[in-house]
Amino acid sequence: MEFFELAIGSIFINNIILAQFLGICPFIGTSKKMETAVGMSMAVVFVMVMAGMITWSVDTFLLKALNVEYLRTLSFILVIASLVQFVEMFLKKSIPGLYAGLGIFLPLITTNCAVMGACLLNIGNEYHFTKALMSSFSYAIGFGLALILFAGVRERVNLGPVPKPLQDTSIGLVTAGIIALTFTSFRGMV
Amino acid sequence: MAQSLAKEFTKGLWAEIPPFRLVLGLCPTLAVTKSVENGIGMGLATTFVLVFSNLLISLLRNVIPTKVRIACYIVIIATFVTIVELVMQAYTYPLFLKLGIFIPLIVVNCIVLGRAEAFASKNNPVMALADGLGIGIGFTLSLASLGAVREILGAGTITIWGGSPIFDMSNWFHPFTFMVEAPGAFAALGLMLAGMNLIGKK
Amino acid sequence: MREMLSMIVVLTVLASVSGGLLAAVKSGTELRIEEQVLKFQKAPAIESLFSDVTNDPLKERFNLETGETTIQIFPGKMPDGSMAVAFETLGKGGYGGDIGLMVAIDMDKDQLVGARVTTHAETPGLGSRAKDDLTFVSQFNDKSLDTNLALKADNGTISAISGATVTSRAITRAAIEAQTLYNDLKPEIMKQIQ
Amino acid sequence: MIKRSFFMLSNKPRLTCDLLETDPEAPLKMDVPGLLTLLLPEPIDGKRTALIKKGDVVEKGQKLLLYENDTQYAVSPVSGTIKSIDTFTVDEVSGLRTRITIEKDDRNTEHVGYTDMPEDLSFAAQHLNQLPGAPGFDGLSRNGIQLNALVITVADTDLLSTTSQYVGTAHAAELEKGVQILKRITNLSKVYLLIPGYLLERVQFDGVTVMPASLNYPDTLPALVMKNHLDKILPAGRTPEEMGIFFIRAEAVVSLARAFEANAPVFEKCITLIDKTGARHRIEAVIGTPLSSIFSQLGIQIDEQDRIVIGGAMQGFATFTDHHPVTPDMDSILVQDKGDIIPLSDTNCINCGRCVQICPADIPVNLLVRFLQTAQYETAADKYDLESCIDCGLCAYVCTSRIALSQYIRLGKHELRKLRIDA
Amino acid sequence: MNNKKLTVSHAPFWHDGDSLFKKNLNFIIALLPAAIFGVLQFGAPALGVLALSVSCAMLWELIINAVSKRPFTIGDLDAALIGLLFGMMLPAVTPWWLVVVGTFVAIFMGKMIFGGIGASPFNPALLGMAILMLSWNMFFDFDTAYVNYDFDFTALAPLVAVKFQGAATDLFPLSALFMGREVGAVGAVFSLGLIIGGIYLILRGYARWELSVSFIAGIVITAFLFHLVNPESYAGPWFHLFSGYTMLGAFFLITDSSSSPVQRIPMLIYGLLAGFMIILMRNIGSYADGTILAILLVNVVSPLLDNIRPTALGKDMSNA
Repeated sequence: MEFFELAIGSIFINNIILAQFLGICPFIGTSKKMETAVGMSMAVVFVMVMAGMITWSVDTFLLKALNVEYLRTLSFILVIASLVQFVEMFLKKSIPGLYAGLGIFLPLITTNCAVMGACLLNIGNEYHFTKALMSSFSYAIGFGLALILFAGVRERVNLGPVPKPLQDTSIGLVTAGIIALTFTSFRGMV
Repeated sequence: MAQSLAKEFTKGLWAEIPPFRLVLGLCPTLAVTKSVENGIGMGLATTFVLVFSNLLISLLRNVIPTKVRIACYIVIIATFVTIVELVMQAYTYPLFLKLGIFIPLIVVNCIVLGRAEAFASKNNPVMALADGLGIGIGFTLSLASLGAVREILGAGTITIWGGSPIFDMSNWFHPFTFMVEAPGAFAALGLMLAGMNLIGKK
Repeated sequence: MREMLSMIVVLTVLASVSGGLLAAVKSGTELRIEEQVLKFQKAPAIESLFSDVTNDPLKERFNLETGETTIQIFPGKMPDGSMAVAFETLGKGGYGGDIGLMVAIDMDKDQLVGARVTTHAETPGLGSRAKDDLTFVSQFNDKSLDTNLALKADNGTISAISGATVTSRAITRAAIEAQTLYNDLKPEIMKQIQ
Repeated sequence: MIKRSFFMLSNKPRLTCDLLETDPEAPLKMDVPGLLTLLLPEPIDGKRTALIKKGDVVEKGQKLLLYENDTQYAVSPVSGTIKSIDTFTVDEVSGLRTRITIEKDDRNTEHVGYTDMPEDLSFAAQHLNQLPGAPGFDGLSRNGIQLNALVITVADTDLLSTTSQYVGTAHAAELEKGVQILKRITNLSKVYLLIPGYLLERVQFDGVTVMPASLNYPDTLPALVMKNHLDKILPAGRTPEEMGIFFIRAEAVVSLARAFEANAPVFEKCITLIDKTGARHRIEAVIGTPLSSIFSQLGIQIDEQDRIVIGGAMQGFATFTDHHPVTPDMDSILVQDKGDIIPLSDTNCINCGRCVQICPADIPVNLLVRFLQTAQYETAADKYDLESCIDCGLCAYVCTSRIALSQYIRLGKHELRKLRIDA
Repeated sequence: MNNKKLTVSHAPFWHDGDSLFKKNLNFIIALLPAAIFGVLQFGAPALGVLALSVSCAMLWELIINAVSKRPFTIGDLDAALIGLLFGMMLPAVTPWWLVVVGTFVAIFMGKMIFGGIGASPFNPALLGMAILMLSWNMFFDFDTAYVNYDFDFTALAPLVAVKFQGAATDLFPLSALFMGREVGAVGAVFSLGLIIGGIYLILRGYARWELSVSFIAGIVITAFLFHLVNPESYAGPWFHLFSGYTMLGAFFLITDSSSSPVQRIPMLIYGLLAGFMIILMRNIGSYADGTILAILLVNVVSPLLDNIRPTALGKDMSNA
């Protein structure tokens, strides 16, 4: 039950993009076409879960053990960057099909603050391992859900006669705001 | 020299002002601009990191091997971010609490890494310094102005560094709280972006 | 080979310089950070809980070692002469991180004086109500220590903030932890206060 | 004009084709005017020498070719002199044509005809393609087409017109003869007769499979006939001929019989004309007669801003000029008063979905039009079924926003072809 | 040859004569019974709110058109309809400035910045309401709004009462709710009038029955399940159906064409989802009446749902 509430909460109520403002750049950048949105969502689910597990382990077994928590920012970003590199190399060699789909999104993920943010939140909450895993996964699903819904609406909006100054990013942000507004529907459900 | 230096500095204030012209670094922009104060704080923290990482990367640009340059940039940036984090914790603790997770996340702010890669690694330290300072101050100004719009409409007042509000219309104005909530952040930034587009590039 | 070597050398040098620099900054700011935390997070909560104490709990604070962690104890002399202590516990599982709860306990009556939220990073508008709106935390006022401080939904006695069950639960966790801590540490605290 | 009905739960207007009178009168014969106009489907090419020129004397029944080796030709319906050859625009999408104007003279040419009339496809394509009813033999003689069935349509494809129904039933005997000739020309034994149910008893002969046609528009369009009667789905972007099914008007078959009977080409085209009051006239005019001549003989006044629609209300085209000539495929003429014309608008699609409900090809028109309006033709074709459109025009008929949907679709197909050629 | 200038356009040359003006006019006509009832029940202030709302909405559209140098579009009555719907969702005692700001938000944010009618993926009136309710929640509290009124029925907002006091109340007989004997928004209380208007629209073909029916089904099914589990705290389906904005939503808000899907199956899913969300929000969420946000939420899903569609004629066939 607790896990269920955590999942619902992280996906809908405290959606990592729409309520916590993490990962806005890829959210705006990869939502113009549905295909890219789906690709990015999958890549994020993949990387976020792995990064969540690894950074949790690094934090617990390395930083806390050595009492150097102030190196958290530094070590996490290095872990994520090398993880992304490694995943990219691994996919390229072993699963070319998946690489073709996710490949172009992987480098973008290094600077996706949603990944780093989710890892920091896990540590901040002092979750144990399974919970950290669960929370990373839920955040990633929330990211994907918001991104895909947004891409659907955005495709429609961009086909319309949006006034010139508002075109593209500007109207995209307003639309995202309205989607964030609709997500307030879930308030209070857990 | 002086002219091009001035150019590098001022481009960050208008022609390439983030996040309006250079649509990067949106997360902190949206998250911390609930008030002018937070906006300025975040902007200055980012400026600090930008200036020093730009300077250092530019100094080391001939030493850093190309293959591991991104890793090196990340190490340098992360170091300055952690310094900011610690210093803010020690000296401006309430602000640090408000900005929360977005201080460590400066490390993944595309503006910082973007300037390092696109500018600092190709230019001399003085230029890099001017660029970092310009972009940083531009970013601070943007955050402050967005913060001002949201705070005025959303709260009816502007308060900086505690004390009594420097601007107050709450006696007749019913605060438009939408502006300080998450949806309002997106909408306000979107509309300001449209406003900037309307004014034009020069 | 040379390239490889230079890569390794540069990265190692950078990393060690960075580590050294950070360690230096860290040690330079450590004390100051502690002071700040005390001043901005704990002081307001303590002042609000111990509004009518006759001593200065902040000045008289002392540390207690329990297992691997250290907790700060703030003793307060209640107007009726009884002794109370306040200390902070962390409630795990909020959305935006731990929720800090300052709990004050009357040591003579073994009952809660009250509780205040100190730190949180919850969604604005909902979770933050726990801190600014005192109706939720005032449920802890004068509760006896054998009360089940869990949420009603978890068979306890505390009603959740409507629409913020997760936040409420994190706070009750902190309160329950305070109960256990107090029960474990009571003799030690008594010793220290004397 | 059929208005939206007051109650419309299903949102689908019932558009039914016009019925033929129980006792149809013979068509009113139009006089042959002094000046006739013929259209050739290709424009004048200044670099090539034309085979015909101004001042040439032509005989009745003479084949007029613009350039050597052309497959398209016109057949002069009168004897006379060529007065002019110029370029002519039919509408924007179909592009430029060549117009040949002939001044009739009084020479008696009753007996000009063919010396030899073999019953084969190449002769038909080279000489009989311009018969009234536009048989389209040239399309069949193209390489790579494997025919396996013929469909003779006694049902009209568009609303208002009763031309096919009239010719097919009034000249049933000639139709039967024509079918026999057609079978020999095409070497096909499988022949279907598409005919509205209520006319079945008027046309009875052997050797054909009768398909009772629905009177609901657009059920008589080839793609839907194939789907409903022949159990064949026309793949998007293909023509029925490419799929081996040859659609031919009853009038073309009748004309074929007459031509073989007379050993000479025939020129009298039957036309249904709807005037401004909605009254129906059935007329017979020689191919090449300018419409203005027909209007003056019938006493129909054409004013500025009126609209002359050739070929049906749903699928035809509006002509620029009332001098547009009668062509072999002109089944109907519709004259609309300027006051009756409902203007189109440039409002956005409001997603009401009426087009989607009515579309016989199940195209998501609401999405398609957004891509067409932003000129994303390839996406429109790949994902939003542009090429499945059968051009029935119903979406634009019901559009609440009054968007020129058919125009966008036709333009889209046109641009797509250009893109594909360039690629 | 003297050529007359003829009108040249493209096929088809017929149109069934329908237009945006007629569609919107019919929506407005269908809304009138409920609007008139609201004015009779809540008096002159209700009329004031409706009139101000309609006129402001039209005025804002006019001004925005003029400023952005686009053709004037108030002739299609869309702004009037948005204004009327918006006004009907407000309490009768709404302050004037709230109406002015709200219609601006609805017209500007909900419609004009996307490029006018049809271009917005959200229902403008709902968007205006949602933003207002987020900002000035206190003005939408029906219990305090009608404190100066003297009604001959329970002057409590039914949904709020049930949410906080449990469903075991007989303060709100169904017949009273059905006939509009309740406090609430000007145009949303008279369920009977809204149903009549809605059925008129459906019969006329301006609203799609799929949306209304599935929406009502979603509410009834979800509410029934909740009621089954705990009848003490969760009210039954009929109560939910005739209280709050439900009926206005079922016939006039969810049927807004720009923001809803057009294919049949997506429409059914869309309606069910909206109904489900509303009951979820009313029963376990933090809002008393979730209609507005729930419909806005499914607006977001609508473009995705529209991808469920039949294969077009001859699409993707082998060239056999």
